[in-house]
Amino acid sequence: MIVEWVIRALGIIAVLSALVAITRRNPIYSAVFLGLNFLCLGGIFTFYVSPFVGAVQIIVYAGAILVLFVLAIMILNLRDEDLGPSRRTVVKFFAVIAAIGVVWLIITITAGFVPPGREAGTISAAQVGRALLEAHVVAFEVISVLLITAVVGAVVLAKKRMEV
Amino acid sequence: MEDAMLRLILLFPLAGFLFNAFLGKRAGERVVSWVGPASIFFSFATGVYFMSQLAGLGEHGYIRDVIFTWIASGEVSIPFSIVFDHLSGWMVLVVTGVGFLIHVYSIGYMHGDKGYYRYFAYLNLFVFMMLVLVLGSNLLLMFLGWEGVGLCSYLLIGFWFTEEERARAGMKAFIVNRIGDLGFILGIATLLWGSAVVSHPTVEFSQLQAVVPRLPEWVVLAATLLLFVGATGKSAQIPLYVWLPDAMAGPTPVSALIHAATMVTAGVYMVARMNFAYSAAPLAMDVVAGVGVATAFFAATMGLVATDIKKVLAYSTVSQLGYMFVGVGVGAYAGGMFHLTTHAFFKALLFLGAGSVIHGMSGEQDIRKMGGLKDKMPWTYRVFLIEGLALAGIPPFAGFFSKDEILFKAFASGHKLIWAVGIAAAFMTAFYTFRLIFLVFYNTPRYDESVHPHESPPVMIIPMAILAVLSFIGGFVLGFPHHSLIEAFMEGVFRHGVEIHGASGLEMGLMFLSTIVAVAGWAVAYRMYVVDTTLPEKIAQRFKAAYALLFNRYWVDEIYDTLFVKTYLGISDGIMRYIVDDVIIEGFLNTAARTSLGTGRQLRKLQTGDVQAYGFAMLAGVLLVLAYIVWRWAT
Amino acid sequence: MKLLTLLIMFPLVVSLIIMLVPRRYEGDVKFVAFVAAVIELILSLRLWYGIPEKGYAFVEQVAWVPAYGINYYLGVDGVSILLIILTTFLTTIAILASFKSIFLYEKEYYIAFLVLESAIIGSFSALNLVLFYIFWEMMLIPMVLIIGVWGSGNRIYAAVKFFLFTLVGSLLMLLALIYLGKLSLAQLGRVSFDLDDLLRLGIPVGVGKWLFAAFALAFAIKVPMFPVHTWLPDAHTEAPTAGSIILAGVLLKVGAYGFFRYGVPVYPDAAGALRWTFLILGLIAISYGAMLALVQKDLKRLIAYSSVSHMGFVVVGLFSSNQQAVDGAVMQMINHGLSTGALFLLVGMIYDRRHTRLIKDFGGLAAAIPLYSAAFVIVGLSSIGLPGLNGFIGEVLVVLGAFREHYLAGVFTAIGALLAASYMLWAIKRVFFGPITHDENRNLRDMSVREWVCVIPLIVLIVYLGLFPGRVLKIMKPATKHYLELAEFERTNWMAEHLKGIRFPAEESPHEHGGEGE
Amino acid sequence: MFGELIILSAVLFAVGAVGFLTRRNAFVVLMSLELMLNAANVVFVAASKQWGGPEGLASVLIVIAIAAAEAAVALAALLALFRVVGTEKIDEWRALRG
Repeated sequence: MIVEWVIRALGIIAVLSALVAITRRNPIYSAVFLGLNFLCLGGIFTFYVSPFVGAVQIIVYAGAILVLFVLAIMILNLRDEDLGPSRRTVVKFFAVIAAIGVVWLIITITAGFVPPGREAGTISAAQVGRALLEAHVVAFEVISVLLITAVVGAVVLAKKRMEV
Repeated sequence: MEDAMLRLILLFPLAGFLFNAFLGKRAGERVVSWVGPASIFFSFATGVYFMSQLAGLGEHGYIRDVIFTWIASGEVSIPFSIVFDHLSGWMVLVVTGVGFLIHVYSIGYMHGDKGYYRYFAYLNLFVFMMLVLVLGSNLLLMFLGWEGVGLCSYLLIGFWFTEEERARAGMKAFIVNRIGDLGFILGIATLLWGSAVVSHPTVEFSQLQAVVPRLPEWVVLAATLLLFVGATGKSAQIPLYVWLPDAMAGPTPVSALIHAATMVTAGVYMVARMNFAYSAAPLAMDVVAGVGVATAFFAATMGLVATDIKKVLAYSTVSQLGYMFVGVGVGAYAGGMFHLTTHAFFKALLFLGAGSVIHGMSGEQDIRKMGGLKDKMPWTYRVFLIEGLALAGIPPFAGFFSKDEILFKAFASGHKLIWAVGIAAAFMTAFYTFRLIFLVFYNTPRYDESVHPHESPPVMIIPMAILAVLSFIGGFVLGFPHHSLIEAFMEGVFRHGVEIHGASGLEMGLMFLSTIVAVAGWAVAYRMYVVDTTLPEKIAQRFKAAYALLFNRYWVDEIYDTLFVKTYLGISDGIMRYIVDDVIIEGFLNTAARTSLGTGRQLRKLQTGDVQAYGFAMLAGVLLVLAYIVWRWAT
Repeated sequence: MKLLTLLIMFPLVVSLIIMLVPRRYEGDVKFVAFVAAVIELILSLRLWYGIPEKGYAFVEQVAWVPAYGINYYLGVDGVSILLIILTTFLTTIAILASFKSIFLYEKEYYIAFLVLESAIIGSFSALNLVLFYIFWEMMLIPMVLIIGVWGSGNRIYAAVKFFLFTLVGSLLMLLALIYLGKLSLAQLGRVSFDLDDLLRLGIPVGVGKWLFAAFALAFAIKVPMFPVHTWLPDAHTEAPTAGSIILAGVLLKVGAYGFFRYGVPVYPDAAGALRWTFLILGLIAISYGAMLALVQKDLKRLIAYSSVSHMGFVVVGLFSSNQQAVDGAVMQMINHGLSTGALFLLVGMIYDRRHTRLIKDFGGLAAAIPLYSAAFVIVGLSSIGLPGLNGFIGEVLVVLGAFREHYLAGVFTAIGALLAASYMLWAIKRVFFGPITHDENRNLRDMSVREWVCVIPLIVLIVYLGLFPGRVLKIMKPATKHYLELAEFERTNWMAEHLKGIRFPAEESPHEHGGEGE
Repeated sequence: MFGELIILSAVLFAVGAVGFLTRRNAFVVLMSLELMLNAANVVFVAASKQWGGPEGLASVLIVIAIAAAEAAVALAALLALFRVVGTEKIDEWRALRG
């Protein structure tokens, strides 16, 4: 039972950190709180079903992507951001309304829906590995291609305009 | 009786046309002047030969020659076949005879003209087309000749096409003829499908003769009236006569041949050929007679004041044609044909005479600028006098007998009013004929010194002399009352005709009366134009309005022009520019094009370039889908 | 041997060969094209001796896409033979006529013509609806190129307009065609577009009307019929001489042929129901075309509007219920092809010399160039239907046929012939007669030998067909009779009805049915 | 437990969406994008637990890989854009206006 309470706590922290992340004026602070959010989710995954995936989440998201963000922000050494003209409030208001609407709709749709099948225990890394490399090997290969192109793309984009 | 030689009558003028048209330019004037008249003469000779053959065949005899099947579609089959019977034989002789004389005359008249070969080519083509019209054994073949003749008159009127006026006159003649032909083709259609119901679709004259009595009244009436519309177009009767006065723009021999002797009589010939149909529809007969006498009177009035020598003769032709239609209209078909023949003689002669006057006066046509040519051109004067007497209807000349025949038959068959109007017209005819003679040949010359009239060369005088003899003896030889050769000759063809017999005493009385009227006309003209030349001015002043009305030909041309030509042009122009092509159809297309362009431009504004706006649109989309699922799932 | 396939493929092969000719020798490509056209003409004359008494001749049938019932099914009957020969004849003359007037992209020009010719022959001989549709579309592309590339003035506008008009029509036809496939699947168990299968389909009247309307619109745009004709004047004024000859001479006939082969026979009852609307549209086209022709300033536009009027005769003929009218319609198609083709040829000649088509720029040409004027007057008279020349035969048969249909129809058709005389004669007067107003006209040179070679065969045919149409009428007889049997128009004969009740006057002795006629 | 996780993911997604739509700073926008992706992962994990199959987790891995690739390219583009346009305010990038 403790596990459920831990997961619920981590969930709440995740939501709060996400809220703080999107409201900070200074991008570095929002990056840090985003990192916290990733950690909480990693925790949820490990306690809930698969420590392997939780670890991957923490390593890749918190470790790699977040660092990338922080790096980019520091390269551009941005000042604090003024929160901009009022014109945005109208859009903000509608965006919030729309977001709340989506949440409410999802909840009503999934309320009381208990999926069939029995609840599994923790799923080991081997099982995940076998699923990836046997059943969905095609997806696995495609992802590798995607990653390569992303790397090349990033290098080309960020390169200074040298006369070639 | 079948005889394949009959087609020679047609082939000669056709050969003449082809030779002149294609080889004429190289062959030179000499050869052309031989080939042209020769082809007509040979045709005339074959005509005489066949006439002798015909005499042996009795009243209903005819010579037929089926050359080939022209149009065959479904059950309608129209052969290209020619029939030489009493009526068409007579017409062939008239056409080729007068035609030949006029061809000879033209050698002199057209001497030295650049388009000499072209002139003779058209003239030969005209005679060919006229013969097709006359000899054709069915209405459609007659229609072929009908329009072919119209074409030749178009070409010949506009012969000197370099002058704007003459080209316009040619076009006007052809279009007015076409209006008439519209009625003609509809008449053919009525008869064709009428006979289809009764027996089998045909327009052959022989078969129509049997079919028409079996057709109901209104079909025959409709057909005959429609055909008569065609006749008014071709023979220049009341509604469609406007083209004839302008047709004088053509060379004079053309006016003599086409607009006096042959083409314009086609309408009379058609009515005579369809006598069985017309006698089956008495109302149509009355219409024909009525229009005829109205035209006769109306044209005669215009003739009184015309100043151009050829215009006077043109109105006189229209008026005499009116008489012929009165003749056939009252059922005196033989009388009508008789007047047609004599008219061919003396009217052609009048035109040739006028031609030689114009030739002598080197192109001057206004009679007010002529005078005293009696001694300058003696032969022309003598010939002109003879035919003047014939036209006016002074006995013993031809005109008297034929015109009197018609008036007598009109009176005897009960058309009293028609007879009265006819007599009045006869008086006017006599008056304007002698007015013309006195103005041209008598008292002091009114032309200026530069002009020195000279007598025409013999090649023109001889044919005129022959025609003068014909118009002198023609009268009593062909149609002496009670034993007229022409009536007996055409008895077979007109067996359906209405038999009119009047007491001979009545006939003598009427003849005497019309002589007095003619002499009165001569006296009045003599008094006004020889004795006291100021009289015409005084009368013109006193009856100013009447004079203006007549002089401007009742403004008929102007009325037609504004009423039909301008409005028709206006409508077409209106349609073209405003209503349909530019506004409705094009407009519809352009608006369709513009609207699609407009909507495209509006939609472009949606792409604001703001990434978050796109994000918002996507979110809104998700929202809607989810809402739909909830709504769908909730119900 | 497969004559029809040969006829269709031969021009394509030659155009391939022309494609290989390097730019340097572009000058003598026109001779190759001309020789090919002449050979094609001789081949097509072979058709003249195989005229079927019943059904089709030179039939070729090869399964192409059997699953969808599309097979390469060719065959010709009397009418299509005449139209094919007209096509090859006019193409030969068109190519000969463009020797001296086309100097830009000559290779592509002659390729376009040869492809156009094979497409037209294909559409006249196709007996499978889809094959017909393919050739129908294939015709469009070269024609648009001819107008768009070698035209004059705002040719792009004219080409685009022509293309859009025809395309819209044929797309609707495509839809109807697909629905027809569905129907044939439902009724025959398999999808088949062969004409003889389509004729067996029992098409319900309700939907049949819509299908026929779609087909009819496509054909009506091509004919062109009254409301949808505005592309024709633009296309003609901007097309080069040879383009106009083929466009007016043959392309318009494909539209009318469409009605004759796939329009009315496939939807007999729908056509029967809509018959009077098309008759009236045809009548309007006749007088409307004539009226507008009267006020045109440009000679080519005048001839274009006169084509609208003449094709109005064809439509009236096709939708009347008697043999004479249909014969007249087919005759009018051929005559119109000859006389309008000749007219465009002649106008093209003075356009090459004076580079203007406006009537007011001419005047008194007869004095300057007599032979040319004589040719123009003869052709002009044939186009207004002077008896003795070819135009008359078609017109008189349609007038008689329409009159039998209803006397008003007869009257309006005859009025059309009268209006025709007015605009043509007025145009001839303004262009040829009267004094020479512009001195450029004074020293125009008369027709060269090459131009004479183009014109003489046309004039000879015009005069020959005018006097001896018997041969041609006999050829088309089985085809037109077959068309009437399929069309099942109710045989109205207003005269018969009127005469039924009335007792005739005294019965004459049975009239001697003498040996007249044949 | 499954229901609560779904709610969590919905809320996370909403927060991400709000961040994406309202903030003018390009980086925060990208971060909220990552948030939305994580919301999706949460659902995958919950589903994998419930259906007991490893496929859910496999797809989580794939999503993470994609997110990484996407972040890399996005940031590179951001840097290039910053150099060209001079600002990272997202609403100034109007070049692609219609």
